[in-house]
Amino acid sequence: MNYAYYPGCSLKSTGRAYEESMLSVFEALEIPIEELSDWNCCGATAYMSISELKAFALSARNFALAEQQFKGSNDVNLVVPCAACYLGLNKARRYLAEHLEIKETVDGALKQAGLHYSGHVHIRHPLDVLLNDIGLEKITAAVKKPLTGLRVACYYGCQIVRPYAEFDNQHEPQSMDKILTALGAEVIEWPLKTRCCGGSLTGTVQEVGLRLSYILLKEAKKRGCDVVATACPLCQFNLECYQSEMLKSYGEVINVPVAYFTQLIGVGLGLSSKNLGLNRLFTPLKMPHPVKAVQGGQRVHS
Amino acid sequence: MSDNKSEEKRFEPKIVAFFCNWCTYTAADLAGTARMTYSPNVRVVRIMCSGRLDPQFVLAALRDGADGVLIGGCHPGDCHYQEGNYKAIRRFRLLKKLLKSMGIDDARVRLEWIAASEGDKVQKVINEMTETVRKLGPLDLEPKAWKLIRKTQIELPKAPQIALGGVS
Amino acid sequence: MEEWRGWRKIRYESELDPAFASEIASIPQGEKLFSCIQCGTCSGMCPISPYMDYTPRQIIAMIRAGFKGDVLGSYTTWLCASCYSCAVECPKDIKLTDIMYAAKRLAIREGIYPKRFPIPVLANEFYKNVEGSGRNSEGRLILRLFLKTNPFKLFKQTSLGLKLLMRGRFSLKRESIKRTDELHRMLKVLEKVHMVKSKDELARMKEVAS
Amino acid sequence: MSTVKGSSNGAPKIGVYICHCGINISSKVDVFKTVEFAKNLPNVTVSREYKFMCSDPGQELIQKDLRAGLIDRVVVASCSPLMHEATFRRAVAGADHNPFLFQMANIREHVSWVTFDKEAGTEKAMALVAAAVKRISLHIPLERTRVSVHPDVLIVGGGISGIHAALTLADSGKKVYLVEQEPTIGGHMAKFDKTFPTLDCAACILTPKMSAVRANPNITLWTYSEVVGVEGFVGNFKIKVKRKPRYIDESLCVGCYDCIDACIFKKGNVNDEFNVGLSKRKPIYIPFPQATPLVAVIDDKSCLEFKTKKCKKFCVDACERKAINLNQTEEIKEIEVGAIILATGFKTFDAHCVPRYGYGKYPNIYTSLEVERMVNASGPSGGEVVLKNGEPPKTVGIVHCVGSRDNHTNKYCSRVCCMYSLKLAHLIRERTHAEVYNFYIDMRTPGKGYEEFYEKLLNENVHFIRGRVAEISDWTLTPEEEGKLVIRAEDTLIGTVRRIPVDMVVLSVGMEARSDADDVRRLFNISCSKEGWFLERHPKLAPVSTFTDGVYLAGACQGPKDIPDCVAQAGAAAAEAMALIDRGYVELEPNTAFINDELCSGCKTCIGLCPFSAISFDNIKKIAAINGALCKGCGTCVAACPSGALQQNLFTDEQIFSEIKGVMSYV
Repeated sequence: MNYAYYPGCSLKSTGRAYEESMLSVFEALEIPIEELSDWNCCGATAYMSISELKAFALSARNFALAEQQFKGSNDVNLVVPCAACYLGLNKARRYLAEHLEIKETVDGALKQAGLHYSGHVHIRHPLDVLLNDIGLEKITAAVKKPLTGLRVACYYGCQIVRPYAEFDNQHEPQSMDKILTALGAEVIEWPLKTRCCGGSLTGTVQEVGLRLSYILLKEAKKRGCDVVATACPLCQFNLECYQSEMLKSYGEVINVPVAYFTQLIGVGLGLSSKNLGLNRLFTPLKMPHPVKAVQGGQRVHS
Repeated sequence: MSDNKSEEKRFEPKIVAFFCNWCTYTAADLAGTARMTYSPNVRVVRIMCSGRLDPQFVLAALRDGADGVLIGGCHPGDCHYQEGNYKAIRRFRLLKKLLKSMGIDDARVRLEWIAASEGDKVQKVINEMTETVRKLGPLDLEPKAWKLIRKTQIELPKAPQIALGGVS
Repeated sequence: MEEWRGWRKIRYESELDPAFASEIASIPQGEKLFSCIQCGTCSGMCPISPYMDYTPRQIIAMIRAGFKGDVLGSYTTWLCASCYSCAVECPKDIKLTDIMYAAKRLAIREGIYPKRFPIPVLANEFYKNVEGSGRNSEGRLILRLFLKTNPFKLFKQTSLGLKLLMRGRFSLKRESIKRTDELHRMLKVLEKVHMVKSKDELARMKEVAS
Repeated sequence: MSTVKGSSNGAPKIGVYICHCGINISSKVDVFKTVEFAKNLPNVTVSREYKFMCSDPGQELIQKDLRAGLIDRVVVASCSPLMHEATFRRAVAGADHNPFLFQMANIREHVSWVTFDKEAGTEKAMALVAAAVKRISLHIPLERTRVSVHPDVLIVGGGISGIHAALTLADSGKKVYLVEQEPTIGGHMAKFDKTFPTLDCAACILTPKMSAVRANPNITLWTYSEVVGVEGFVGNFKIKVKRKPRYIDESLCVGCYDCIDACIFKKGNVNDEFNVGLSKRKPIYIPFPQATPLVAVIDDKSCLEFKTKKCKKFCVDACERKAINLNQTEEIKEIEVGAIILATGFKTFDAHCVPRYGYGKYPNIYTSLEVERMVNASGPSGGEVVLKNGEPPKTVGIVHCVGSRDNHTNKYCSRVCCMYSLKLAHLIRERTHAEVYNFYIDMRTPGKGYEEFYEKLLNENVHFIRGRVAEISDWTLTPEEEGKLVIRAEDTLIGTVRRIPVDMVVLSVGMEARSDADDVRRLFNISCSKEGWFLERHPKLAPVSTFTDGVYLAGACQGPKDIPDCVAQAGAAAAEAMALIDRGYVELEPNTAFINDELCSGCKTCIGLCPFSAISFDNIKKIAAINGALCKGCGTCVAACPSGALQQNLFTDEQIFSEIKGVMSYV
């Protein structure tokens, strides 16, 4: 199966490390993936608050392009790492499928652009692909430097599991936990896996956004995690980049590294920190020393 | 109340329904008590059990001008008479074949299992059925089908049933 | 605590808009808002409700009652970060997040929204941004946002900006797709259409009307 | 308005009566137009309308015309035949005419209540009237056959409903079989401590009834047993009951506990069903001290002897009366009864299904049933309300509507939770003096003394927060939340979200249909509502009857109910059964199949089809023969008869053909 890659705007700027690490991980696991050419904004959150229909149209253009670019395969798997894009595109896909009247209007718009979407695009999150298409065995087998002793707080955020629990449990998501455990990490039990980080509020109404991120980090830290693993560029940005602000506002030193789950996988697969964009992190990722190599990266869970 | 303004001219199909007394007819009553409005095109004939449904009835309905026929019985395993609905489904399959051979679109006859508590299903099925048949348009039997159907009275529907005797 | 500004809490029927509810309800599955039992699960699940002027539950009640001005003018709808925790836990399957969106769009269309509040401004900027080039240039977006709302804040953010810059995570370059013309033609068609009403919704409204 | 016209001799004289049903029908059907239409149908001599045909004056209209000889057949267009067919047949019979020269057209449930516009409604009504008129001309006088009713009654389920029904019937001298699948009767009520709103002790009012069951010579009590077969019909059911082996001879055991003390397991090693898993029991046990019958039972799934065959069997030696018989095997009892009462009860909602409430994840989150046991003096903690660490809680949160009023679990309100939550709040406060918070959506206390009880609680400084709990978790924001469970909910009356730290949470779980409800209903050939509750014949007028004559419902198997309602319904069901038995006979619908001997070719097609083996083959005449008593009138054989020799009374081919022609006569 070959995959189309939809970066979305963030993975080209603030979230570059996400793109770099994901692509290197896919390469290391020999998963063919190809960027969607001339993709456009998915029309998520902020845009949707102005015009839902246009938002759907924007998504639809991406779908149409994907079908064009991957004529060969009748079903296109569009890999979307950004949570906001994942939801935005997914929502559009569903609405186009379920509401004929919307589909018709959007089709009309696409025609203007000489495009057509016939409904054969699937929105896939890297977590989904890695766990369900590739599978834990293949990943475990590829482990070079198991994350033994690394205590990870898996943070899914909201938009990859809600509102459509496509590949994971809405209340108790497990996919990231499973993958990172397979890499030898020790995932901590915490109840805020899917609680909102504040999204764009940190940029707009900072006092609110900051508070939400702070609550997450505070709890994760209290439960003794070495790193918070995220699956969304905005979550990563909020949790990582405002820690100094938190110090100012709440007088609490957080200083917890916040990495993309793909970066952690990359470390486990022994990829170079440059290819994983680790150098882009504010708080460097410290591995517990010494890392004992364990066969297959499997590790008795404590 | 499915569609918009241009209702005046649209084709109103005539549909005869055979509902079993214990499940589907009761469900239809329930739909009533719950005031679930649905399209008025269906007229219900009550039979005690879907097992009583003689394919002749369906053909007769079509001959007498029905554009479609709906049959409702208890869910498999729920039959008030233990297994009448299984007999019904067997006859129904044969009936569909027969209709095909007569050049009648078999979407014009539909068999549904509707339990006494499924008033909403009665509403749904009747609305769907009406739409389906409306799309198919009025039933005009080809001459040959006409001949058949007249004769049917005596021979044709019996044919599948003899086959049936053995099955149960 | 804000000082008393002599506001009047009472609402006269003449001040309400009876059509408001069905207007909002006309989005796909919007009609579900009529089955709200005011249990407050949405507000309880919502991580942001503590900062809202009306809790999500109150918004539903106000929509039903026709408090159009109050809803469209409220901060609540804009503060919603669309994390969907309300929607998935609602015992009556009310898609509250979508209702918030509907309210936001209406507010923009009718120009009734907290004007100097950064969120709608961001939304507008983002919108223009994408309309123009088909992509969002994060750097420029943030810049514009601060200039429009609170230029002073910009300086507070410089250190963060620099940090990002050094790590190659920030640029003011204008991102754009190649075939923008194609995009513009496409979006132009949709200029007029605001909200697509679902078929069953139309049917429902007809029945209610008659 | 009415019309009377003479009719040519010999031809049937049909009277058509259209009912307005107040405005229920007339609002969507032009009654007068329909009367006009009916008047012009063939053989119709009288065509009238009336506000309420089912009322006495309405029925008299019909009877007058019959007596006056204006008509000899009757068509009433009103509600569903399932509603009033019997009524009008009685009316016709009352005027010395055969009740089966009557046909009903259902223009309420099937027309006025489901049709949007009046024109369409009227047209549909006319079609149905036309059909009835066409059909009635082909009706012939029929006689009902009488079958005697067996005087015994089967009651399934030994909870408070089954117990009360059994005692009521037994006191009236009826012989009752009470079948319970658990080793003891008592059901859920036996687990409760106090009962709302009077707070009298459940055991004190239940156990006397339980021993009364044991003592009553008219009651045959079969515990640890299940009904496995039901045949026959109203008045004459043949029942098969499976008696599971309890490996103890009931007639010998005196419930002395010696065997239990002697068991090789010194401590209990199996989750105790009666204490809903809060304590352990041994493989050989007596569910609880007041168990009825007070007889031990061996659970062969956990008994060492049955698992390994290597047990020292101390229990056997310990029993002086030699009551233990490890070779006991399951036994099938066959009985005949005239009536059946189902009182199979309910199950409580599984709190695991609401993950955000953390049941099973955090300790000290209990379901209401667990707390019922906890506050019960005979319970696992001897009546003490304690946390897992043995400490009494300082703050307790009671969460209402768990698994009720929620599209994701059960849409309906479970009716009892508000009241028992109030009761538990009171008991917990009484035992521990803890601060108790009730989280409710709406406080529902409709019942004698219920609202008063609510007010009492309001005055006991119990906290009431109107808001459905969003989440219960152990993540904390403030120092005082540390180490506590935090309940998050909006206080909707204040419009603010609150976080309330508590030591213990009680989840007020709703009532659900038992998981085996579907099998049971199939076994007894009745219907279930969407939620799985057994379906009553009519929600208001026949709440304890089912669509299967002779099968009645009592208690929570029909829907969520509290104890008083269960008892009331049990009484009602018993009365219905008594009425049936004391009448002594049932009249069967004459809609049975019959054979036209001349036409029968003897192909035997029908014989294999009849599920009731009512058709046999007459080897002399070489044709099929029908046993009218066995025929239930499904008509399957009729539909299959190749030679048209078989016909069904009230549903002959001709009658149905004419009905079809009728409904097709669109105007």
